[in-house]
Amino acid sequence: MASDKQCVAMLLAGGQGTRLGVLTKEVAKPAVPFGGKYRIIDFTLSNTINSDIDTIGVLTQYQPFELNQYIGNGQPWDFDRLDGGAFVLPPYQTAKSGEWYKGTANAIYQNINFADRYNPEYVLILSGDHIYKMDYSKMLNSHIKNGADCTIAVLDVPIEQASRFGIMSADSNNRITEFEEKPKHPKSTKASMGIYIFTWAKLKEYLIKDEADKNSYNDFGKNIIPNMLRDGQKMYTYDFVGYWKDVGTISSLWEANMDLLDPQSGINLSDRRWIIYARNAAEPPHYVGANAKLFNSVVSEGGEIDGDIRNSIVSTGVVVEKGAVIKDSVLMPNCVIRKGAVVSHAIVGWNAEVGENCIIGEEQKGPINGEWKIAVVGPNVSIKKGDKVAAGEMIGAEGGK
Amino acid sequence: MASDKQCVAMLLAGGQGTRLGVLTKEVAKPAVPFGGKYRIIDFTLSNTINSDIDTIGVLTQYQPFELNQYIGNGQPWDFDRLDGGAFVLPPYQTAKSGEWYKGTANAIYQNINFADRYNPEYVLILSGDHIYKMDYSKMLNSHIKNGADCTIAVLDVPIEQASRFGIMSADSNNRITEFEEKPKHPKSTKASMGIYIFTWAKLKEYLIKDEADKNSYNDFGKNIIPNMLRDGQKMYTYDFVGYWKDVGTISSLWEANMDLLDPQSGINLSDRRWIIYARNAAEPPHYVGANAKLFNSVVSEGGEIDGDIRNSIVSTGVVVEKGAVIKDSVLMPNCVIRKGAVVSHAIVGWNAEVGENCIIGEEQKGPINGEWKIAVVGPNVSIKKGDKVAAGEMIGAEGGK
Amino acid sequence: MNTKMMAILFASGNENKFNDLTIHRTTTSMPFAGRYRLVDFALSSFVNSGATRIGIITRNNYSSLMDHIRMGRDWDLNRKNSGIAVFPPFGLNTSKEMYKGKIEALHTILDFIEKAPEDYVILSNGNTAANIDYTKVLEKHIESGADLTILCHKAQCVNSSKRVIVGRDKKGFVNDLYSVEIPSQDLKLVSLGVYVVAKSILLEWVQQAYARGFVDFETDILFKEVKNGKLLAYEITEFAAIIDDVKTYYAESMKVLDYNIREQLFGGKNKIFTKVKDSVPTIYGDKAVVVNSLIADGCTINGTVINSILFRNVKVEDGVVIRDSIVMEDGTIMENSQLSHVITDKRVTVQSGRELKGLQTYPIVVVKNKVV
Amino acid sequence: MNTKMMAILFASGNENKFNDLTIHRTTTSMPFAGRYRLVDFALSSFVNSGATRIGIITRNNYSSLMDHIRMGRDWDLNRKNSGIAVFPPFGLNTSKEMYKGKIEALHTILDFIEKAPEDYVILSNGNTAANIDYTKVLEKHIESGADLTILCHKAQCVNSSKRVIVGRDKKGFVNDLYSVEIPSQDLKLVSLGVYVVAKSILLEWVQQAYARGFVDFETDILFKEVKNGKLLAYEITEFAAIIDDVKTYYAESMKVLDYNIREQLFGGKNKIFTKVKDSVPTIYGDKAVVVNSLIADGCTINGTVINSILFRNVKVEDGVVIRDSIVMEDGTIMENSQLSHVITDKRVTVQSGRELKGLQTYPIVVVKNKVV
Repeated sequence: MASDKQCVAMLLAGGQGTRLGVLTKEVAKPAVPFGGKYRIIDFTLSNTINSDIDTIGVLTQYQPFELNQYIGNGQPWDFDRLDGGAFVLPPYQTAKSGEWYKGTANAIYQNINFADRYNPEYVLILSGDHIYKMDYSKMLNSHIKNGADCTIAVLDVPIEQASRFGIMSADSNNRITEFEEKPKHPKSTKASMGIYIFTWAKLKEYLIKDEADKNSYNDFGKNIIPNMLRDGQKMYTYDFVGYWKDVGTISSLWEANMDLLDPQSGINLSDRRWIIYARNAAEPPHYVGANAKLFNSVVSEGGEIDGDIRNSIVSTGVVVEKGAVIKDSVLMPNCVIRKGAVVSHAIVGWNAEVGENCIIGEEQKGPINGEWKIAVVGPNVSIKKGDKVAAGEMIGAEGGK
Repeated sequence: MASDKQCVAMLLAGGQGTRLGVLTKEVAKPAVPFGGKYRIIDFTLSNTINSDIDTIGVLTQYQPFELNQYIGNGQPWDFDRLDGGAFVLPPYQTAKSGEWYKGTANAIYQNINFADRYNPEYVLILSGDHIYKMDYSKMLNSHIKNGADCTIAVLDVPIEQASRFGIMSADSNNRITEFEEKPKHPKSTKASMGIYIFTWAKLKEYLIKDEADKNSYNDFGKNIIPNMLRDGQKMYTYDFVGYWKDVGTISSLWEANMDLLDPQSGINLSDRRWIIYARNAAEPPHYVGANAKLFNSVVSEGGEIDGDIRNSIVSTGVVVEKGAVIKDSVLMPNCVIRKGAVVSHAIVGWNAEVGENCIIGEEQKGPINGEWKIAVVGPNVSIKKGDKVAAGEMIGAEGGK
Repeated sequence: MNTKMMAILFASGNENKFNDLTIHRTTTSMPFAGRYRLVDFALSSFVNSGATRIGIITRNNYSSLMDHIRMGRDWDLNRKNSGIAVFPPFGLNTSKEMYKGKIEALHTILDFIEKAPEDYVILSNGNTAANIDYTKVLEKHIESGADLTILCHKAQCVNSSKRVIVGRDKKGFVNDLYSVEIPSQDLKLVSLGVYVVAKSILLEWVQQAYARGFVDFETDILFKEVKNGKLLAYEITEFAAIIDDVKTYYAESMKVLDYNIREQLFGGKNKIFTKVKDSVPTIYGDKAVVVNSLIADGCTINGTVINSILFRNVKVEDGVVIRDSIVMEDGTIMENSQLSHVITDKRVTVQSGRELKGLQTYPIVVVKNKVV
Repeated sequence: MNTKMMAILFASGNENKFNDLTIHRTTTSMPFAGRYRLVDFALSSFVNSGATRIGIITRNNYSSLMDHIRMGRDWDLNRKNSGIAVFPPFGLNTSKEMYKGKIEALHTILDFIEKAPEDYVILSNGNTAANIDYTKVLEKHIESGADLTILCHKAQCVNSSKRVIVGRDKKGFVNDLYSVEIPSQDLKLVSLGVYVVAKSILLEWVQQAYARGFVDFETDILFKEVKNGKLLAYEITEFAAIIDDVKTYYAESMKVLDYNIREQLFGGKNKIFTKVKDSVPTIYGDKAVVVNSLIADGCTINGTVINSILFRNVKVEDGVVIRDSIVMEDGTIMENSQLSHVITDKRVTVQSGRELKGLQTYPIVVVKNKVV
């Protein structure tokens, strides 16, 4: 029924994302707001369509409504195609069985029929919690040129960080010779970005084998990739150069937001040749009042800004009243910061309200063991007048504090 | 984020639909082809949009891909709205739990959050396996006018059939006084069509109570409706007059197709004021060859017809070769009937092939105990040259016979 | 009788009074309030009030309007059974003559109006900016038994454009209707040129008037209907602007800097939709000073902006001072230049160190694509 | 260099040779093969070959074309970064003059072509019907090192319209190019008026020719380029039709009754898309007799149809005999009437008992909306 597609993308939108705490209590990680007007998933969706891949399955078993509604008919990303488009795919039952996604490989396994409807030659496997701009069509060209069974996108990381990643060793032709998941003594600095292109027929073979193996974790990094390597399949690395950030923790999510304010960081969203699309909020321009001070900050539409804002991200529809001070912080959509409140090194969730004279977070000189102590006010939370949220503290909707 | 909707529709697309046998082996029942160019679900989707309700959740846990792909961005039914649209909703996991749909009420219960995003005043509950044209907005007006908590669409059925349905007794104002599921001695001929409008706040209350009751079947007919009635909630019937057919069995599916050929049946698809939409197949007009005979039949696009066709439904892309005879049958999309084959009182599934001189089904004088003995060739099945499929026999893809 | 409305929008206007701001566009597609076009207010009001069948009657310069509207997707109007129908200035392909007045224009689309299933029609000029809930207007219209309801608001007639003044009795029915072209400081009840009328009545009026060679809907139909006492005046108390020259354009634009006006236009549950452009959020640099201004997405600001409106993708460089001005989309204001009471059209570049200074009552206009 | 293509479609043609079939439309929007318009074949071929940035240059009568295309959704062309751009006959809003030839037309949209990221351009006339895989053409074009590739096919020049004849050497390069207007029965290699060319070369040729006041792309550019030996002839061996008068329209339409021709147009994996109309399947009644005919959706047939093409929603009543005819959308052929070698345009009604008879070489045309 559907016409054939050269390549279909499958986005592993993952589980609950517990490391983001209150932010992912009611939405899946890819739906978390980012950078003033985006959601995390906007980056992979935009990369995919900009790479001329017009069919993507978003695999999730956790809180799919927000994603379903956000993606909708796919129009904001140009995914409203006659044939193809963006689909949110929770688990389902077949005539024989039905089960939840056991691991990344099992999630793809359960959706073999989805991909097969488009009869693709290649499948692109993506993660939903990375901030980056990447032309997958170049990676696909490299995959085709190498006649590869599998191509893994890799990033050159500092050797001291290498043991946090899956590390590839490759020969001079980029053919992978060895793969180690989080090695203690890394042999290379080529870290897997969790972005794979597989020749679909080959991947299916391994998914089916993996599913039959009762001892398998059904995971790409732990099972599929090592198995293919052991069998001598043609596996290549593809070097990615540019900004890339995993935003799986509060600290890294905050850092990636701050990177938008740093022209040196390499994440330039203004490039009209590679637009990051987002669903539009139908808000008027933001208004800057008589008492506002804005310094090295990003402000999105619909805001009413009358406070002092420094080195911060102010999202759509945010209100910052007179006398409020926002420093090094991320204000998520439609939050309200009342008079005299001081917000520093903090993330304020969507629809949250920070009462008058509250003190949220405190000045941080730098990360401790790589982690910043960021204060987080959860979505829809109200912080009462004069209350304090300490550095690194997290306040959820159920009162908490 | 979403704007408020007065009414949101929830379509219970149901389970495997085992009574349709091989036809629902790989697709959910609502995705089964009907009437030459439609799928069963086209009727409810079109009714919904024609009734000015632009948001619908299609609840299924069985083979969602076909439905997902068929519905796509919703454009063929005008569901590609900025806000709202058509969503396929399999079960999912929350932070606390995750489980398959236990019953019709549980399916809605698990999707309370979906409806809540649109903050509806009313919710319309639909089934996915009925063929009919109905303006739900009139039913909604009646619900509002009555200040009802629940309105149930009813059809006047012959008293001898009444014991097959849920039967309502109502007072002169249409307020329901009694409800009996499949009563032996029906007190009324008002049969429930499985179409309900609830005031959403009230339904939520009962869904939550029902979920807490461990002995409940979590079913509308068995639990929710009787419970509400017992509590004296304001429940009304809404009289539907017109063509309506449940196509849950092979016999009734065949009958409903045949009804399209009978101007007296009351199902008129040509009315441009109430269009039944379907996803378009991009096929050229059908071609009628030099040896074709066509008598009282319906033929869709893309066909190549050179045989003798009487009282039959010929779907999109069907080939009927010279000398083949098709009587009182339904040829589903893209099936091929080879030379000299005789098909009578049969359904030939999509992409099936009936070889030369095969004999499929046989002439039926009428139904036996209300059931026609219809021969069924399953989707993608090939019947070898000269083979026979008996009346009432069903042939699946795994050889079977 | 069903209580649904369709809408007819007249996309014409006083193009000659805009100092070249409308050389490339109709009044209806004039940029307004930082990210909108005037047409967005009309279309959004229609859609939010459930009127999704919309005919737009164009006159000249309509390609910028067409480009903005496309198939109406941004207003959720890309519909199978309703949506937007654009009627070009020529009724027939073979005809090269444009229609003369609203009566003739309506007459050429009688078929479109007649076939529509809706029983009521909104008629609207394209030069108004307001967020109108027509469901309330229709309710009042039906309840009153009026033949036609005229939307109006209390306003001064500050410029010399033609305005229609409405007089009404205690019950709200129109007992006087006349046009003025003389500026005045008095607050008067002014017609917005927006009407709600039953389809059957509209069709009859237009057929009768056309048959008699009449041209102008206001003077030839409405003024004469006053005596029958069935025209209702419906006063809009929220913000509503009629924009028909540079002076009103500037004055009404600046009003949007007022919080209450913004609330009236954008604050309710009925949103104003516009063409989506996928801009990035605005970036404020180390030297930005911004006071009492409306700033759209995609700007980069490193200078001073006071009491002004910046549309999308405007670049304000170091040392720039912009006061009491409107800078439209893609403007670049280069280092150390100064603007005061200026309106720059789309893609204008003001070069380094330049100074442009207009007056409150006579703002300077810099035309599209100019480098000054 | 990227190997992607954009496309430019010239929606013009010999409107004066169609006996009123084109009074309401351009040749490009002529109905063809039961449910299509000619433009569907061009657009579908572009899209199926990955050319999703398409400029359509219109001349006159373009509103039926616009109505058909809308935003291109039915061809999957409602795209954010590419899709369909329609250029109206006037380059500038202020100008009222139409362009004179393809060179001037291309010159007015140089900016559009230049800004596009694609490196190759398909130029196509709007009067052809063929299902073309341009990816194969481009492959050949690049491999050969040609400046421009001319798509052509072997055909007779049966009518007196201008046709360009292509001579080629053993390697397939064009060594002769000339136009004829004299009918002939010989099979000749005829240009389809469809070209593939590198963007950089096209831009240079057009700029050079425009600067010298040249008008016609074929005679002023291509004919002169023959001597440089870098024009490649690419022969289409599948069905391709050039339609430029009633005679060719009728003859090429009837060819589609041949199974092999249908296979070449519709049988492959590249589908031809068209505007979706949500018709019901066709209903054959008790008295239908249909032989060797192409029948679109939505028809109701109770009479005899032989060697004919019925478009959508045609009604054929009792006792009717239709032979060797084409009945376009919404036609009603009433009881006992007889048609032979007739083409009826959209919404024609033939009343009971009437007989219309044309000739193979001179089919009768009944114009749109007529009741005869």
